[in-house]
Amino acid sequence: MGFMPISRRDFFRLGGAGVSLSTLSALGFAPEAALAEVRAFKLERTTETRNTCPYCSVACGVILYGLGDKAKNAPSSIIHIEGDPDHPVSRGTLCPKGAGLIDFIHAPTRLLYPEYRAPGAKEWKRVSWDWALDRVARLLKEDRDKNFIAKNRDGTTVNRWVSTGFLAASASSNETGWITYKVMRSLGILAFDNQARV
Amino acid sequence: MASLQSLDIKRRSATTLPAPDVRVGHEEEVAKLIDVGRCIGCKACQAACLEWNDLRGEVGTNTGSIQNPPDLTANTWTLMRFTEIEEDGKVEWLIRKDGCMHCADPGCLEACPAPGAIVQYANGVVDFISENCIGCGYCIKGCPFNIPRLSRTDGRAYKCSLCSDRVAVGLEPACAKACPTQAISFGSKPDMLELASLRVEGLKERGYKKAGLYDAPGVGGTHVLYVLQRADRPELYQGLPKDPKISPLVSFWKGLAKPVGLGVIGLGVLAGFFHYVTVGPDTVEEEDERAAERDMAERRGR
Amino acid sequence: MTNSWTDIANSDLVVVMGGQAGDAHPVGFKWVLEARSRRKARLIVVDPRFNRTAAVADLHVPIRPGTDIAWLGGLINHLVSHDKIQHEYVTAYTSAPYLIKQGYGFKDGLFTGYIEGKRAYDMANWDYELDAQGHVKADPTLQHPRCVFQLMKAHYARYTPEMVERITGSPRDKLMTAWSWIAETARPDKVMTALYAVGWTQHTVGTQNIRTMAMVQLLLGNVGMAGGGVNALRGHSNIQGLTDLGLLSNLIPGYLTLPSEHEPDFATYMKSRGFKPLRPGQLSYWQNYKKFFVSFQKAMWGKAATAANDFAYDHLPKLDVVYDLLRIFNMMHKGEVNGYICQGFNPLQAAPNKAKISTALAKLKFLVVMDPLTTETASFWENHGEYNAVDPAKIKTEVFRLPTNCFAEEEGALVNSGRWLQWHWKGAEPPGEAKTDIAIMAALHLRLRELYKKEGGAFPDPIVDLNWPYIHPESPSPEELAKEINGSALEDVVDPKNPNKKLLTKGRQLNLFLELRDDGKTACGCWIYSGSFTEKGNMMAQREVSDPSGLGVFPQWAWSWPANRRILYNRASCDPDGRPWDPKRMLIEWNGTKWAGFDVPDFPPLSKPSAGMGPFIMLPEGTARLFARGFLKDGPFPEHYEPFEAPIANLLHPKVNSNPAARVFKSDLAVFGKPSEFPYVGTTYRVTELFHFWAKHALINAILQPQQFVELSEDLAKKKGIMAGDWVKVRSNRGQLRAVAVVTKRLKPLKVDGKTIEVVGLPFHWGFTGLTKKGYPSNVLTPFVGDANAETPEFKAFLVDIEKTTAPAV
Amino acid sequence: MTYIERYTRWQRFIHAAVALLMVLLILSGLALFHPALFFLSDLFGGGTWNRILHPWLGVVLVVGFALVFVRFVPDNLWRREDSQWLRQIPDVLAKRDDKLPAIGRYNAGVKIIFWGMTVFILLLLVSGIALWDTYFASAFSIEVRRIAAVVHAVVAWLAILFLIVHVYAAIWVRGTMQGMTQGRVTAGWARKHHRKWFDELLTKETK
Repeated sequence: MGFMPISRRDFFRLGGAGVSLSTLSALGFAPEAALAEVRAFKLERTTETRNTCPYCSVACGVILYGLGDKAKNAPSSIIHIEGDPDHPVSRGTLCPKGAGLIDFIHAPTRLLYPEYRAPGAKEWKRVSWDWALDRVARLLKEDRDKNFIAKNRDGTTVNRWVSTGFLAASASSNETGWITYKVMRSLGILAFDNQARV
Repeated sequence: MASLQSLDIKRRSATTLPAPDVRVGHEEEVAKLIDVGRCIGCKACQAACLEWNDLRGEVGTNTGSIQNPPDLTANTWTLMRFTEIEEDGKVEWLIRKDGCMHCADPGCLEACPAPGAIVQYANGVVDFISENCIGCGYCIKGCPFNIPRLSRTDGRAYKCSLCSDRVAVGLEPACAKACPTQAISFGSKPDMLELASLRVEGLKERGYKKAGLYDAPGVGGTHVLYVLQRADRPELYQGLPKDPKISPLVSFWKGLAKPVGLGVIGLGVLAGFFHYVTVGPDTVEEEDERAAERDMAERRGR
Repeated sequence: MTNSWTDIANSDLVVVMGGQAGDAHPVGFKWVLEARSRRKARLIVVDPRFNRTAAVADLHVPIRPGTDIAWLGGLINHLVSHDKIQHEYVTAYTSAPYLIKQGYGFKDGLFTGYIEGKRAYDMANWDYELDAQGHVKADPTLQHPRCVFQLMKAHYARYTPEMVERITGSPRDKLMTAWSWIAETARPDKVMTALYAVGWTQHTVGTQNIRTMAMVQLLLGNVGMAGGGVNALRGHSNIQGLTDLGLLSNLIPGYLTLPSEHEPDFATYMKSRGFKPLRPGQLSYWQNYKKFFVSFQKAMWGKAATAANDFAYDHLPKLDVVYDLLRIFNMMHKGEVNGYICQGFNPLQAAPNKAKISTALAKLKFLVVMDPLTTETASFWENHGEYNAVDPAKIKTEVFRLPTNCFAEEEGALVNSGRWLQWHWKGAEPPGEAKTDIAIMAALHLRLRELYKKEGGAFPDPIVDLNWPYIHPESPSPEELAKEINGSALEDVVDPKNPNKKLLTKGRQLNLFLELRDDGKTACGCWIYSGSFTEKGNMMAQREVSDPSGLGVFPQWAWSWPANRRILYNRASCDPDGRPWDPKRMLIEWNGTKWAGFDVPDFPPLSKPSAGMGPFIMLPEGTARLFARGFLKDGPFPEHYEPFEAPIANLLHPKVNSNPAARVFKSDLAVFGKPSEFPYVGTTYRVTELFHFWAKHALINAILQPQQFVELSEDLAKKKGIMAGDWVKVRSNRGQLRAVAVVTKRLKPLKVDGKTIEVVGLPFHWGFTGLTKKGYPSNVLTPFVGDANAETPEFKAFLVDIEKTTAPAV
Repeated sequence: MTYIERYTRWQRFIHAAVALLMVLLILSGLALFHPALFFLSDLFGGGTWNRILHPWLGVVLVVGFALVFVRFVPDNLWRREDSQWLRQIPDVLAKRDDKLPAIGRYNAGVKIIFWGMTVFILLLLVSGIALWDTYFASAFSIEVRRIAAVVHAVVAWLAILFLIVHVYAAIWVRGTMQGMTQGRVTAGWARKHHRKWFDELLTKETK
């Protein structure tokens, strides 16, 4: 069984590191000595993590190269992403979207904290998670309590709630999908759909 | 001069002495094969190049084509060039990955006046060493393929390095790794030539009678090879030169002109020197001064 | 996909139609070129545009958007009339020999049973004739006039090459070349694969488009074969998984269905889900439905689901109608919806008729958007000039924008198009305060549970009872959830025949769905995923790259549902006696004692060929359906209907122009455009450089395709005085957009029924957020009408006009 | 001894400035021309500064030379005796001054240098702009830029040769340097080398 939680190619991380590091340092990277030198190989001591491209369903294997060795005092940041050569479908190749994934992770338009826009407001306002989740839970409950249909006109128990809807993602994991299913169905939500519809 | 393993330097720009060459010829020459017949123009190579080399240009505009950016730039080292042709009612979409060809006989290196700003490694990679680049742009004039570009910000010239940093540690260039359709392959030059001949054969079987390899003998062959559907007319692919060679102008400028020019200047100086020591200075004698005084007195006296 | 990405390399002929495999899935497309390298496979691209895929094709056949059924119906006619079908396969493995009820018929564009006014059919007569035992009557000679084969033959006899050319605009020579290449694969040792995507689904006849190709593949004997099948190239990384997990209005994980309000109790619900075999000796695997359902209920509500309360049957909501995306936005537009949560989905961009979506969102009381990125939907109330001309002051919706992690910052499984569940690991922490979707869902549930416990309210039971066995209730781990999906034994189960043999041990993970029980002793979130996380560990994390078959099976890489099976219907790759049709493509075979080979048999492993069980074990008849009995709402045979906005009338039956069973809301009927005003056919598509509306946030991709453009032919450009690089305005009856013109030889006017039809290409990625230049979603133009069966909007064929305009004010 | 003013202070300044610029240009140009001379770029702060300064020095030179040109062009117009002088160049080199015709303020050698440099500097300016990629890379085709490179090199080479002659002549003909450094020449020098000019001066003085 080939379980491989993080990385197969320890070659770069451990075994090969001693040799290649000494080779590199022997050359000297002091700028004044750099008469003719290739750029330093930037993945020398990064940490490799196996992942899957989140875009289309070819689901190419990617390797995330993280800055640092995951030591406690060095929170990792992904500095490079490249195809996983072991992956039977992608075999290390990527399309332009996959090859540009690093810029998705570090997009300047990533959201960093919960925000709220009040009715009629022109601006977002930063809020705390607790405030946002409490407020959303309250709004959900208010609407559910008000519009929950326990029985239809024929008196059949239907236990449905159709005045609030949920649109699920297309790139979240199965585990996210499952917990989302549990939570939303338990509320009796029927207006429940995902990107597969379009 | 030593560099990383397998990257001994074979040639160095603006250097009068030969590089240490005992290993040259015994290290494997590498090549990148671009099979235009398998290319779908997805730009994965372009993206991978930006990613690996940490390059990001500007977000431009659409100029009426899906070719973006429209041309190579100092931070666009490779570019998919899209050409649509129509012959006998049949449309063909020719998509060529443009970038440095890594010539065996590199015009950029020949033209470069800055010692060590351009080097050719024993494996065939032609690399720009930015620290040594003085930004004169001579490489641009030297290049038969019009590849290098000057940076607007730091003034230096840039181009594809064939990911020399990856190749140095035994990896393939980023573009070759990413290419999803195996339109780009990377390996030893003999292997790539062999693969190319298979690909050419395949294209011919599929009706591309004029398919062929593009290896530019005029520059001693290249370390980036093309398989073209229309090898008879490479210029169809947005001006890929049919028979590229280093311009005779550049050869003269950087060839004959240099020693002869300097020699003649030296001769001129020598000529003066020997004229001086043989003929002696042309001095104004006392006699001349007197004659002048005499003339002046005569005129004034009149 | 019935098959897998790597399996494409086993094809002799690849037909890309209803999608642009090379453009949208370049990495998967590699296997097409691999097939060319390995076995000189040919590639046919049938597409309105000469796209990137066509750039490397052997044949590009242009087609008018929305006429695929005509094209494929003509192909069926060609195959049948030229006797290019795989007879043994068709007779043994399809419904071709079965007799259909007298009451079935088709006339002037309508099948029997049409109920005018309801836009629906009574499907009672679209069914088999049964004998006294309740088995299907059949004529193995295929000669009976009411057998499926003869009915099908008659149905498609109208689709002559002349007619197909007139409808589709595909030039006759190219059409005939394509058909003859396809026909060659009727031989048992020649296999064709069909690759499609939303180019087929996004039509009002979407489901039937796919069905038509499925029929073609069945007639050619290409289903179940290595290198064959009908392969949906799913657009998003886990659309397959989320669909498998039933995140759709009417589904329960594993393609079980939610009860309708006509099924008030469990017994009634199960009555229509008995799946009694329709032929002797058939497996009809859905007979196990109750086991799957009960185990699901146990996963949902644990101890609260008991035999006594019908396993909490009433905890599930009951449907009156299906609340799909279009319906919910239509309701929202009418002010009937108060709250909406978007989890990683951007409907303002992705749903048809942006104007309607925008108005609808403004009528919400609250909107919650969970996303790693800024989205147009979350910012629907912001004014972005002509790109989003709204007045924030007038929009009273409360909006929450909750930051989530991205792929690199989580672990979990995604399901690829080939049904592989692949585990991925976390590389870094999410930025700022971003949380995982799991943590957000847990937080909402825990808060609601607390509120309902404290305050009571409408039917709190399903919320309060929800099974929540996680070590850290506020952040269940992906592994815990994955184990729950796989299922476990809730009690010890002993073999009734041998009391010493324990079949199941309490608390242990299940090995496979075969162990599921209908008595509440097992729990399983999604039966088809059972086997993905067993006592042996996380099978989705397998990374063994060996491929003993040489056919790209990779049996120990990740895990494929169901049962780690890589190629569906693989029993059909063998003849009725159990020998492979093509020994070089052997996936499994009957070795004298059992079914064995390189793939997990899609068949009971010990069922002898002589027992006569059909290869399509999920169906009660055991064979594939050329005739969709009572299943699809718009007819048992696919029929060509024009898109709701079409440049010409339906040539086959002008009175029934468009799909008579497609769902249209009244208000949307009013905004269909007429060809007199909108003479050109618009079609939307992806470009390779960008992914939907996210990749425009990635700088590299923004550089590669920085600005919105539309594609048009040189002829149309000349006619309209448009040059490449000019700004153009494209209008439909619902809106307009402004973009840069790309004038191309790759779009050519089509000759359709003597008229010249131009197609305007509308790539759809740009919006008012992200790093690319601002642009419009192409959905400002698209019509709000859905497929009859899947309710998927018709994005691929509608009417537009185009004219030159000026650059937008900067 | 009687001295005659040959150059004013301003004239000496502008000539010296142009000369200095020319030296700097030659040094920085040669640094880029032949690798053996690249070390010269260190005089300018390294290769990159060399590359940056050279064209700007050239621009300043063009301005300076324009002033020189305007001032000296009347004295550099070709006269009949110049052709005769040129024919007798062996006599010049052999110091047989007595055989030479009387000439004006400048002899044919100087005039050739003057007009040569004028043409060369114009050519260097035009070709230099075409080579100046920092600002004009997109204005010229690669082929034009290649021609410009050759033109620039060849013309600069010719200019250097002319200047060698010019400087040598100044060194060889004693008393000439003094004219450019102190502004004055002796009457004997004037009479010997520029008899016509000498006569003209006397005529002017005695009028």
